[in-house]
Amino acid sequence: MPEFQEKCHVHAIEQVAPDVFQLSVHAPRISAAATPGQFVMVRVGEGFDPLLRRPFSIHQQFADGSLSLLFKKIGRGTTRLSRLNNGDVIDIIGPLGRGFDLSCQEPVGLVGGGMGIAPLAFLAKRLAAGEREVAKDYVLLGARDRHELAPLAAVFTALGYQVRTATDDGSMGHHGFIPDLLADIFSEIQLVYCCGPHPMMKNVVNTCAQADVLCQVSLETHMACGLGACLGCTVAGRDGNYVHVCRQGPVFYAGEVGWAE
Amino acid sequence: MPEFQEKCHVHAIEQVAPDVFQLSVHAPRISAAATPGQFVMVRVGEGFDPLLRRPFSIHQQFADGSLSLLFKKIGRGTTRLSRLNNGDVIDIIGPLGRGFDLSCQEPVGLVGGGMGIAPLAFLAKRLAAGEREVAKDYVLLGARDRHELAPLAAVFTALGYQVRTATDDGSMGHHGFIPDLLADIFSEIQLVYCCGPHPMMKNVVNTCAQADVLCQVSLETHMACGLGACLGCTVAGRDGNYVHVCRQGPVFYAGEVGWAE
Amino acid sequence: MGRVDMCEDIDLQVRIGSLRLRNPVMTASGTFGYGREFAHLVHLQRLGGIVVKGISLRPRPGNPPPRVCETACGMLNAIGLENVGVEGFIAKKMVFLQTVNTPVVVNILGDSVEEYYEIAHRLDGVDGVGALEVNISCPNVKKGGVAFGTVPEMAARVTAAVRRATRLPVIIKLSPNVTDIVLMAKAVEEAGADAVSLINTLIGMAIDSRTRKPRLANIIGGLSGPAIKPVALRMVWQVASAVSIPVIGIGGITTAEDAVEFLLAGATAVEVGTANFYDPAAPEQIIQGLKTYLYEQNEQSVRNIIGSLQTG
Amino acid sequence: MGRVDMCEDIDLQVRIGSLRLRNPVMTASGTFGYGREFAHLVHLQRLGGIVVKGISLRPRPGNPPPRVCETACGMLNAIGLENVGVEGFIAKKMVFLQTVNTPVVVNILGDSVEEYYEIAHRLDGVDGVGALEVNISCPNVKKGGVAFGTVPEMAARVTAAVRRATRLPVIIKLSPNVTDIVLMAKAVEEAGADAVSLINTLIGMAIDSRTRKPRLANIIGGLSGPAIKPVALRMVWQVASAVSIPVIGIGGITTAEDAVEFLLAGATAVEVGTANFYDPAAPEQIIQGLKTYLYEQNEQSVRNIIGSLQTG
Ligand SMILES: Cc1cc2nc3c(=O)[nH]c(=O)nc-3n(C[C@H](O)[C@H](O)[C@H](O)COP(=O)(O)OP(=O)(O)OC[C@H]3O[C@@H](n4cnc5c(N)ncnc54)[C@H](O)[C@@H]3O)c2cc1C
Ligand SMILES: Cc1cc2nc3c(=O)[nH]c(=O)nc-3n(C[C@H](O)[C@H](O)[C@H](O)COP(=O)(O)OP(=O)(O)OC[C@H]3O[C@@H](n4cnc5c(N)ncnc54)[C@H](O)[C@@H]3O)c2cc1C
Ligand SMILES: Cc1cc2nc3c(=O)[nH]c(=O)nc-3n(C[C@H](O)[C@H](O)[C@H](O)COP(=O)(O)O)c2cc1C
Ligand SMILES: Cc1cc2nc3c(=O)[nH]c(=O)nc-3n(C[C@H](O)[C@H](O)[C@H](O)COP(=O)(O)O)c2cc1C
Ligand code: FES
Ligand code: FES
Repeated sequence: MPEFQEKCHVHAIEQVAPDVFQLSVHAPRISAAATPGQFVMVRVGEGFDPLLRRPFSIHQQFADGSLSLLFKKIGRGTTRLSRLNNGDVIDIIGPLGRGFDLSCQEPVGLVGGGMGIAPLAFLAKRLAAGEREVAKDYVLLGARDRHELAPLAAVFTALGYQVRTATDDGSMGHHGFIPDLLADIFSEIQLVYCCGPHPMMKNVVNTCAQADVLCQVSLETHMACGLGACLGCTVAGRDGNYVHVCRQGPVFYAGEVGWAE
Repeated sequence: MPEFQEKCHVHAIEQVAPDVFQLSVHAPRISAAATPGQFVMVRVGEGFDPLLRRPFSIHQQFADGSLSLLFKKIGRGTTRLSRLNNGDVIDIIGPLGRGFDLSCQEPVGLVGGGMGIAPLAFLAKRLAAGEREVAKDYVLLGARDRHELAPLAAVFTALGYQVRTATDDGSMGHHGFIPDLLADIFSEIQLVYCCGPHPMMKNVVNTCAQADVLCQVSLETHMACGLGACLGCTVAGRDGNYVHVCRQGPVFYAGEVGWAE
Repeated sequence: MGRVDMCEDIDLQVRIGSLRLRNPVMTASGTFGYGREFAHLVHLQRLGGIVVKGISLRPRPGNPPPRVCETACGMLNAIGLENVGVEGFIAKKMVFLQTVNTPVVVNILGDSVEEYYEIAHRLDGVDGVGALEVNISCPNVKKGGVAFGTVPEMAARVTAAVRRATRLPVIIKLSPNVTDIVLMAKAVEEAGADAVSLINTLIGMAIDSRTRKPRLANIIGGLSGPAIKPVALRMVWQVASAVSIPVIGIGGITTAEDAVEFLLAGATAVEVGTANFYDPAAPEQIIQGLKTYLYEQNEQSVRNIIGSLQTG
Repeated sequence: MGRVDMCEDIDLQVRIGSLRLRNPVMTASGTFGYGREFAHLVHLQRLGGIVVKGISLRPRPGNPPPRVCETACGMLNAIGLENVGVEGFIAKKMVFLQTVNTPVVVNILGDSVEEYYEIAHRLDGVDGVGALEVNISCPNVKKGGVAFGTVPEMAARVTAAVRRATRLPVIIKLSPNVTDIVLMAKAVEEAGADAVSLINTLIGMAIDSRTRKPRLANIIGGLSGPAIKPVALRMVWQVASAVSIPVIGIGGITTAEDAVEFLLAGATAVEVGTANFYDPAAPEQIIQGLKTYLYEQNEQSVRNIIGSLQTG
């Protein structure tokens, strides 16, 4: 699969919620090759501190050669990214990794928490572009509060999905966690696409397993290269082996990886 | 002598010539305490790369609590500084070091080359603010070309000084070096204040020595602290000893330091 | 004739023992996978050489995660020498590398002198293998886990064993975690090494203050990246001044100027490591930058600048 | 009660032998002059302790310039131990320090065991001197210039001599340029050290590619700053796990989190070095940040977190 290192111009950078930013860049080759669930490695700044690139899922992909990332400011790298201005140039490598398996034609659930919603937007758009009836699919989204969730939920509603939401503070949708909403839809779907904080994904994976619904998860782990070279991005596989998230993932079927504490 | 560490707001940042910038900041305590020839240590950026502060002479000082620096973009630190925007905050320590000895009441010459002109502007203003007749003083300024020199020369002309210029390319004033112009004025002055590239200062110092004119020079050397703590900023003193530029200087009488190759 | 053309006339060839490199810029072990990982991003055939991830006799799973963390201008890794083993390497990884017209250096590691011998022996004669680089920073299990690379006699013994096992050029990769690296370099030179490469990573550690846990599951790991460049350069200079075999410089090299510093200090070639992670374009940019540097310095050949540091 | 008040109740006191510190944050030798240099910028009386620039028996002029250069997240220095000599120190520098209500640790150095003895003896009983920190990274001129700090027996001999010479607490400052720092720490513990501090600088080098000259007149110099923190932390953890005397952590400490990492690894106190240059506010910010950290971690005393790293 093709991969590119592109110096990209920033098209737009918008703060969509407190600490959450959407960054759009012109990256024609990466954009053209990307599939939902894949990620990019972004260089933050020019000096050697911070040193490593940061991994981000592709949030949206556009036919004009641009793509966008959705990220939360949590540390030094994301703080630098949040300060970018239109016209600035950033160095991005992608598209990387194995994205979602899109072969399921039956109704599916897209389940995302927090920034885990980022890759689901690209996924939702790609699914909607196909033959399927997305009105039969479900999108379950959770976040801290309505400020964070509302703008994201709108993306999916606009595509025609049935969207259900949950917030930690109850300011939008269900007051509580996403997995609480899963049981309701299990009878109507065959597969769950899931991305979010690890405890939530674990919960979703368990719930799916009990209901015998297939589940694809997109994992996060610390990455030095994103290219399969450093072997730093391991997580436990199913039977005591290790898998490399950047090449074998970031999307896995739940059964491919270990979920022990 | 008081010294302060201030988080300063950038008032203005202007490109005054190719690669030359004037940075104005609000630094009320540093500004109030500063005397001509003193310098500040500026932190460039937040991370640890680049790590050390950069030394810059105080170029202008204003009664409203601001001061300005004049710098040339030559490396990583100055490149970062050149990208500052109005309203950005930078961390500055100053005023540091021993400035010019202002006790001479006779006519003097201010001799500056390149960025060495920076401290002379502050000096010229302070001298002009005293009892003296600056119309009897001389200002000799040299730079690469008229783009770099013209805006700087204007500062001194406005203060009433007799300004003579030289440029490397002959685009303004004498086509050649500043020391060439010195002989003409030796009969009329008692002291030279000099700041510029080392070879030029050495030349000026020698010329002054031959003419028996006193000379104060402002030296540059690599500095880690600017505070007299690291002992990194040594240059050879008169008789095989070392002097510390940041505390004993940056301004010295020519005879206090060694001028050997 | 334009400047770019002038640059193209510049001779970048160097030799490490009998191994000829079209230019002195290789990629360092463990930072470039088995080459293929970078095939989309790098013109592999432009590199001076590719040093592959360290290979052991049998496959190794490596350490539990987390395995990497970022530090100031550097990173720590405790991969734990995960690799496919020498048979897996020959069967699965070498096949691709044989299609690339660039010298392949196989980095090898072992738990015992015998193991080093066996791997070296197995790789001898494998098509496309240009040299062996012997990682002696590994613990000697028979000597209570003391690293081979910290005791001159142990390092010499590994060197002699590998030397006997193969006709390939043998590069011994030195550990910087020693009091006197010159002693180590001399010991392996005497034991028959064709070249030395240095430095491997410095041993370091990082802690998450909030959880009070080490950031690496292995607690300690190897520090690499620009942070260690000054230490690497010092050691390369010391070693190059003391041995007569070629020295390969490694440690924090990102730019052509970095590479030049190592060449001036006496390195015949360099390996680019961690930089491949944050900038895969680095090795090719270094090669181009070397030409520009040599052109500006009025030198026809890179060999003219090797060891030409002015210390007078 | 507000959070700031809560923080004020937290106990930061630690002891290094018989030396009591109001908090564990000192300034490192050679990076804080003789204290006075920072008097306008720092509340000296808030510091845990001030370690002064290394003092020798007679004044030393130091090395020719250039003496410092910047590296990635660090700096190199080759000051050459310029100092006013022990008599000059007592006459000119101690006078000011006596007016500051903060423990003063005098860092000492010598060319021979005898010289260390003499300086230590001279400082014994000088008003205001709280402890001696013995820099053993210096060359032993009688042993062909091998650094005292790289040979356990030599380090032990210096320690024993200083121990005999003074009733002050004796802190031996270890060099990181060794294969096994635990060996060194144990040797000086056995020889009577009250504490060890580590690390001193790593030996490094930098070259100006354009001029082909070393960036330091001395060619090699000491690497310090955030770049070396992982190495320092690893060594502190190893040493603290192996000795029973207090360990003082040094190396790249800039923030409260950095200091906490060293405390968790087993350091009883820390010294802030190069950070004083780029941010003189660092030591005071660390002291404040330590309180906030302890408050958030629900700890009453800093002593509770010393060595509390979770490695299980
Ligand atoms: C495949 C993948 C896709 C991701 N997609 C998104 C996304 O779409 N939106 C988003 O906001 N975040 C995403 N993340 C997480 C994102 O990479 C981290 O938030 C980011 O690296 C934090 O960098 P920092 O410098 O701000 O944080 P710091 O904590 O200062 O970073 C220190 C180091 O830790 C690493 N790190 C810290 N947190 C994480 C994390 N959660 N996952 C991986 N590495 C981490 C950093 O990369 C860096 O090397 C993704 C992670 C992965 C692996
Ligand atoms: C007392 C004093 C006053 C100065 N006043 C001015 C001024 O008014 N305007 C101006 O343009 N420049 C001035 N300089 C020079 C200025 O400090 C350097 O140009 C600047 O530090 C370069 O930083 P850099 O990161 O861009 O360059 P780099 O070369 O990337 O810097 C690398 C390191 O070398 C040091 N360095 C590089 N060049 C010099 C130099 N010429 N002098 C001292 N250190 C250097 C830097 O501080 C840094 O530590 C002054 C220097 C001193 C000592
Ligand atoms: C993730 C990682 C894995 C490494 N694996 C190996 C290895 O298998 N064998 C080896 O000899 N060196 C290994 N190294 C060390 C590098 O080859 C190199 O010596 C070191 O990183 C210093 O160079 P750098 O600063 O350019 O990275 C590894 C380094 C890193 C960062
Ligand atoms: C400019 C400079 C001078 C130093 N002088 C001494 C010294 O005289 N004696 C000593 O024991 N250590 C000296 N050191 C070492 C520091 O005390 C400290 O051990 C080292 O810099 C690591 O800490 P840091 O990374 O916080 O700077 C010096 C360090 C620097 C940067
Ligand atoms: S991030 Fe380097 S191998 Fe996966
Ligand atoms: S710059 Fe540190 S003592 Fe002068």
